[in-house]
Amino acid sequence: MIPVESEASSKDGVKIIYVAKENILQFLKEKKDEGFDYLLMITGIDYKDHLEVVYHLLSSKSGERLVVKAKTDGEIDSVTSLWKGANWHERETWDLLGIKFNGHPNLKRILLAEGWVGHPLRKDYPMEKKQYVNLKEDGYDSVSFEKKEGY
Amino acid sequence: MQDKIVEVNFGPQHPSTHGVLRVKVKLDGEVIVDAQPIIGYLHRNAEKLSEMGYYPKAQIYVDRLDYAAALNMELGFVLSAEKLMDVQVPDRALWIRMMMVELNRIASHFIWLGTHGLDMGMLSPFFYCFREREKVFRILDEITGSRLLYNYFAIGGVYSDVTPKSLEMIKTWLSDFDKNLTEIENIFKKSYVYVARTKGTGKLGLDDTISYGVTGPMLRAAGKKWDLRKNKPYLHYDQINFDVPSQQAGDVYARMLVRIEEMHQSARIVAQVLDKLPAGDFYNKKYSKPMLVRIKATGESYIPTESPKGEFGIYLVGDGSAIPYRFRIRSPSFANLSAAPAMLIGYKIADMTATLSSMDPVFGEVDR
Amino acid sequence: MNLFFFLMSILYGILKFLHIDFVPFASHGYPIGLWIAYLIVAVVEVILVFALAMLVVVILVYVFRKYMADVQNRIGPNRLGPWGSLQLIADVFKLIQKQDIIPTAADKTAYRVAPYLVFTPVVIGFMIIPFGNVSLLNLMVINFNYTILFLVATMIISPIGEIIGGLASHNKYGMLGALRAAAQDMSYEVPMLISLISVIILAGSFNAQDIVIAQRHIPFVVPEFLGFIIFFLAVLGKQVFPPFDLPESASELVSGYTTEYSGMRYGIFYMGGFAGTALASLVIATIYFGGWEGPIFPGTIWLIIKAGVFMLIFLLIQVSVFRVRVDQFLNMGWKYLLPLSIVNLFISVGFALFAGGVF
Amino acid sequence: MSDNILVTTLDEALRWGTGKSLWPFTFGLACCALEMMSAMGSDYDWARFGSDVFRDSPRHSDLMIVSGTVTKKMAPRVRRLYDQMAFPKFVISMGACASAGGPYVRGYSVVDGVDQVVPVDVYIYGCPPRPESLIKALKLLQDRIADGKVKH
Repeated sequence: MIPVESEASSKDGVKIIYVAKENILQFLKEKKDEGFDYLLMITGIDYKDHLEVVYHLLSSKSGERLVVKAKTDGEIDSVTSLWKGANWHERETWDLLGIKFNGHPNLKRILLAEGWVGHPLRKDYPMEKKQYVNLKEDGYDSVSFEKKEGY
Repeated sequence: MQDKIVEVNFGPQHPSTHGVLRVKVKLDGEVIVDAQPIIGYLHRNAEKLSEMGYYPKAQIYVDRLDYAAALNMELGFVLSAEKLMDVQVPDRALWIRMMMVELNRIASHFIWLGTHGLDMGMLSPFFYCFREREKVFRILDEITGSRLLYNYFAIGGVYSDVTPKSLEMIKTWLSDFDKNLTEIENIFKKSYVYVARTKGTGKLGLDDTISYGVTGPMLRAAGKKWDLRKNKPYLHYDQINFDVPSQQAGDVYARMLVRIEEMHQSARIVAQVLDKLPAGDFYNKKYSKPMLVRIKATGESYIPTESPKGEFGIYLVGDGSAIPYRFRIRSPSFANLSAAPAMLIGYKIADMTATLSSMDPVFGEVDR
Repeated sequence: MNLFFFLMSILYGILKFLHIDFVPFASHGYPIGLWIAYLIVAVVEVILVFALAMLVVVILVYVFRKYMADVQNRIGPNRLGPWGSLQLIADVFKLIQKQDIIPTAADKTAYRVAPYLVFTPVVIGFMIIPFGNVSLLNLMVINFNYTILFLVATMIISPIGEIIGGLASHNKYGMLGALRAAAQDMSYEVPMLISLISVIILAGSFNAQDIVIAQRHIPFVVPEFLGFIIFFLAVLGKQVFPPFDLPESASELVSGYTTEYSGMRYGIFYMGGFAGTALASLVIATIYFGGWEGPIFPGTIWLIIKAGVFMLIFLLIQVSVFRVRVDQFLNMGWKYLLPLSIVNLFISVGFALFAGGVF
Repeated sequence: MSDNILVTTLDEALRWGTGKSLWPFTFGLACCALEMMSAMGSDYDWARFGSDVFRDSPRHSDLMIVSGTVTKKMAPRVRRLYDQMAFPKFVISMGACASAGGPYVRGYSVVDGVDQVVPVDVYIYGCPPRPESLIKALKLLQDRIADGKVKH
């Protein structure tokens, strides 16, 4: 058994479990074996002093739901080995929140262009600093801070 | 041997990608050996913008997620927000919401059916579907005052009551809806070419479906009878009779059957709501809009709803202010689309268009 | 367009030179002055046939748009001219002034020639159709003993234009479209030819006019029903018509081999498709439904009626079928149509041997 | 225009042709694309104005309807598609997002107005505009082309 740091409940009555970030892969594996076979989403929350990764689980047998949270400072183990669907969710969390998933097969930006500076869902992301995407000759994106040809 | 493999980019502008999907496909002749969907061409920062304004303000961004079924999106948001802010909703509003959501589900599936026909190489069903969809839109237009994006559900009720005229419209529309839909679905079901092309195409087994987090009609087509309206009823779905269609095959044909049966069932739900619609307030008078922007909320909530594409919900985290601290959208199309490589590799180019359209991705929701 | 007329004249000159005779004035050993007169008449006839083809295309495009709109509960073009009949004129006016983009990576000569290769053979095909038999004058531009072979030869050229166009434009969609066109062409030509041979056996002639005359009692569709079905499907496949429009299928390969073409070059492809449909209907009416044979009305009207019915059937098919997948399509060609066409050949030989006198 | 086509100059005839036969490009971006499809559909049927041939390749089409939000990632692609179209070509910017960024204008990944990327001939307001607005815009564009006010 993996130790649970603390438990809480959300407003809609779903149990929230806090786990240490080192144990997250083991803990989720246990939960998956217990019947939580669905990974609905992975997301992150930026609490300014630390980041939190949130996993929403669902058991398709009983319909039970579970929220697993882990505090991190920007790095956590990837769960792509447990759920194939975790791939895109982790990429998105990396893209928008800058949480690095160790062991992810293809941790690249997914929604924003390759080469984007910063992670926009962080609370300290400078919104007034505009970035522009341009197309390079080979068809890949390049990001710059000033308008270039084409704009 | 390397020369035989051709890399083709389908999209971001391609007639059958339903928006701005780009699929990087490696082809060996006509056969797909590798397919990687590339998304993000419609990333409109809905989450960031929602975290910048008051709770009710986020609704305009929620509206524009799955623009084909905007009311379903709004429902996910208002349910979650009401839970977080402890807002009570009058009974009539709940019933109205249910009816509107089902109407919009039908409209959304009509878009899917029409464009699916287009992708399979036939133009006419597109027009028939849009003709039928316009009939739904006239009703929605009458009730909400808008055609596509409604901003109709409010935290604490709905913005306007259904009028007697609109109820009449729904009744006349219902009287021949099933007949019209059967006419259109027979174009598909009775076409030898369509059946031959779609049976066994784009297969996704149940294990893969669950592993990818695929929900909605695609899950039901893969053999699991899972519908949140039945399994975890919200609104008043537990007081209504309807069936959850499911198929075993998990291919494009099964998805077509499931979606079409869902449309019939939605019409059934609308008919029952018409009978059971209670009198009373449609809006909680305590929470007018100026009030709502003052409500401070803490904690977190996530109410899953069954949108036309699958499980949709909004994960709200409040920090004790009137602005959501974290606003995460669980979009079904995003998860469904991530399963695309598993459905495409090994099939032919022609199957790709069939499979992609059978997933029914809407890019406002995938890219958010 | 000049290039087109030029090519047509040269071709006609070659025909003359090979003593492939020119119908109304067939004679040998004529003086040079007469030769020039023939050439002038030939050019006039070519222009007439070209005008006819264009007229048919214009009518067909208009009917197609209106018919499709009607099937789809729409109105269709109705702003220009009476009932929108001038719409195609506006389209042509627009197309001729569109910029003619030639991609830098394209093979320029082949890219330029390809649309004409699609359109020209269709117009040449129009010359072989016997449009009627008014007293002594045959309404037929080319008439010699092997017109059906000549027709087949021209029909084979237009897919080559599609292939060249697709490959020359140096575009991946174009290339895929060209490959599909090649596969489609190969697998449907053979059944088409074999079912055509059955007709030739029954008629005992390679001449289109003789084939029409041979059907004066019973049209060939009666003994050759199987062959007619095969020929119909094969023509559908060869003319890149739905449900077999794989090389230019919009939802898969953007526009296939025409993807890179713009302006009038694309317009020629577009019109070539419709002209091909018209030609296919005329050919079917000629070799299976007795061409201009028919009571009361003049022959030309009969031919127009028969071909018109087939044009409408082609349009009806276009608005009411799903597209076939490539492998299914090729399977149909090789596994069903080819064996069936050979069976049909034997049937026809049987007819010719034992009931030859009837036809 | 159709009444006196025979007596006008060639130039006017060509303009008439261009204006009355605008083949739109099948180019859907976001929400507005659905309203664009509705305008195609049976109820609104803008084939009446000669725009029934929706072309899938940019080379064949004359009219680009920017239907929806243009994101930073998509903007260079929109430009490229515009460049691929053959002259004369026209652009309708449909809806608030395409015209000025719409509700997303404060965000980080949305271009505030497609006119930064491609030249626009007609703007339509609305979020999304109703199909009637799109037909109005089409008529407006046709009239302007016929009057020679649009030069491309």
